[in-house]
Amino acid sequence: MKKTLFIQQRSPFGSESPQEQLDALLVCAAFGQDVSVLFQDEGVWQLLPAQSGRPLQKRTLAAQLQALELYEVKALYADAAALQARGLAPEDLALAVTVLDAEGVKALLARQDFLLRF
Amino acid sequence: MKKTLFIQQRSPFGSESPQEQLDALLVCAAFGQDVSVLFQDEGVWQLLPAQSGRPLQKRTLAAQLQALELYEVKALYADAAALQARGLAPEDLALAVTVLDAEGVKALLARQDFLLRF
Amino acid sequence: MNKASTLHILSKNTGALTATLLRSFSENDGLLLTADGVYAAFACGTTLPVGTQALRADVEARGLLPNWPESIALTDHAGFVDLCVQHARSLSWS
Amino acid sequence: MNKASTLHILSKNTGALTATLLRSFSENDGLLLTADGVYAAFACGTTLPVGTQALRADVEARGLLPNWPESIALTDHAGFVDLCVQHARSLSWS
Amino acid sequence: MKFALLVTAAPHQEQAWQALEFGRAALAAGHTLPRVFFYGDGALHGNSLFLPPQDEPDVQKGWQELAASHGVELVVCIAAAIKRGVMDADTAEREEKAGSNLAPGFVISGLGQLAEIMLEAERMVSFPA
Amino acid sequence: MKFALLVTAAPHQEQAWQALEFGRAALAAGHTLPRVFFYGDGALHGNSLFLPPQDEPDVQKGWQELAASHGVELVVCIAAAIKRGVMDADTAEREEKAGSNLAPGFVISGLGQLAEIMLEAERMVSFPA
Repeated sequence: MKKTLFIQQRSPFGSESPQEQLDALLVCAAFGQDVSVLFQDEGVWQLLPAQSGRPLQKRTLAAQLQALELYEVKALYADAAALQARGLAPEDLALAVTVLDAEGVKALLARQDFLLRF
Repeated sequence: MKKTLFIQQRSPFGSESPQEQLDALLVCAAFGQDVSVLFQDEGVWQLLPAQSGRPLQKRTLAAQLQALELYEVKALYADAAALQARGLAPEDLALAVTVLDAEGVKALLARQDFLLRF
Repeated sequence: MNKASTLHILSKNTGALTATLLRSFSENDGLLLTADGVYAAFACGTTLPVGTQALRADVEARGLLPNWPESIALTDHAGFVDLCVQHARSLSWS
Repeated sequence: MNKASTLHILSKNTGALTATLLRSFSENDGLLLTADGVYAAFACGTTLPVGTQALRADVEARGLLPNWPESIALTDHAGFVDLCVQHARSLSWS
Repeated sequence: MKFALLVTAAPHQEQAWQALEFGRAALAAGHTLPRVFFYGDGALHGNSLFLPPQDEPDVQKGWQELAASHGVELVVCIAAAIKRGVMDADTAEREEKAGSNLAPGFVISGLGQLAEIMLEAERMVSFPA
Repeated sequence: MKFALLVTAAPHQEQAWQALEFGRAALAAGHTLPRVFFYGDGALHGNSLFLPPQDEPDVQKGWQELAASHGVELVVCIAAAIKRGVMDADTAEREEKAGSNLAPGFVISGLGQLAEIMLEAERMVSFPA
């Protein structure tokens, strides 16, 4: 079973990347890959509660992230340094993620067949 | 006479912006605007000597910047902080630019009708 | 409301960009945070100028309203247009 | 040449990106600088891993050859392919 | 007050949407907006074959409506357009391409159209990517 | 070794050119490259109305040559393509658009084509913007 890690590095509304990466992840999961997600750098802004695409007439990425559990995607991680640099505590987040330090990030990368960060 | 400052903020080959900004500047000059250029942030990499688009089969932006003088565009500035952060000294540069500190940058902006940085 | 001043419009959030903006910012200039620029309100160690404003829709969409600093007023596109009229020129940072 | 290692490919030059890459870099991993990533060789206060390589064409085009650090070997696209074969996976940073 | 807008953001980027909202607000406040210049990735605004994601606003249609209601000229830079696959019928014919894809309401022209509007405009606001 | 490439950079970006050079080098070294998947702004690779700047290489043509010489499949993601103004004839007809602009040698399909090639590939290299 191929293991693929999707690294979400961008803020939720600044570009199409987060949505396009999530779409790719769901299809990879449907094709039987063992997928996981790491929120890193600006990507941790995707984890804030109370997001809504409505004021911008956009789809709400955060709502779709909430649905990941329904698709059996339970391996969700966040980079501790990214959270700390933005003053975010794990209990502030809308999603249950495992917070990883640098050693944890390295170990996570080393377990994968494929790494995507775009 | 309208005064327009073009702020070159990006590296020479990383995107189309530097070339497109230069093209816009030349046309604005041809239409009688009083144009000047400020190299800031990653834009100061445009000033290195020995650049050549040849290995990448691209046009050489630096060669076109050299030609600015022919078009009577003589108001060329570089942000001192940008040079310093990249270890570049004014004498390393391929173009004769006036180096500005923060006060100089502020004064330059305040003299313009239009400011472009893209 | 200074006729000789610049309205700075910040629409990205990188430390280097904000730093250069702040170094280029004159006393009577204005700052408007839009798009991802609204995250700059939470950048550790950065103090934004007094009078900075932000687009409400962009703050709200990103879930930043609950912790939004009172010192940064929220506005809309009509307010954005007014700011452009009040300042002599605008400069978009991205 | 470590079968379990990652080839990191850096193609942009921002301090934050390089910092996150270096924090995510394991001992036997490889680093290839391409496109604007080659400027990272000149970032003040940053030490790149031993064995880092860079694409020669990208270094040359940018006028960086005269001052290029000897510690960073130059390669071409054939070398890039070989690096991908030697490492178990690749990760593109941009 | 007379405004000019320069849009270098691609149509699916947030700044492109903001440019349209700004244009609407400026006209609603009684300002004039004779011309919007689409440059860089902004040239993609002129592509007629583009569909916005479902339930999301159609930026191109928004501009076409302002062009119709307020006579706003929508000028796409020719050099930027050609590099990004946007062509009017004349260019398509000259380059022997099978068809053209310039959206109604948009015109393709040179950078002179930007320089010219800057001479007239009291304010220029730029919407970069 | 069996490679798959994912290109999310737009054709006028340096990384797009690098993806092509990488593909050529991989094939020259005797590796196989069954499929390249164009996603995000990379979908613009499939636009037939695109012309590169004078004297600069034509990335699209380069891929078409590799498709012809080595059977490399050039798959453009349909969702990304539609958002960015790239349409094959079927989609253009369904959406009642005047024409299509998909370049010869490219096919439009879904993300399943990416997931599928990942199951086969020993290495995947990504070329983001």
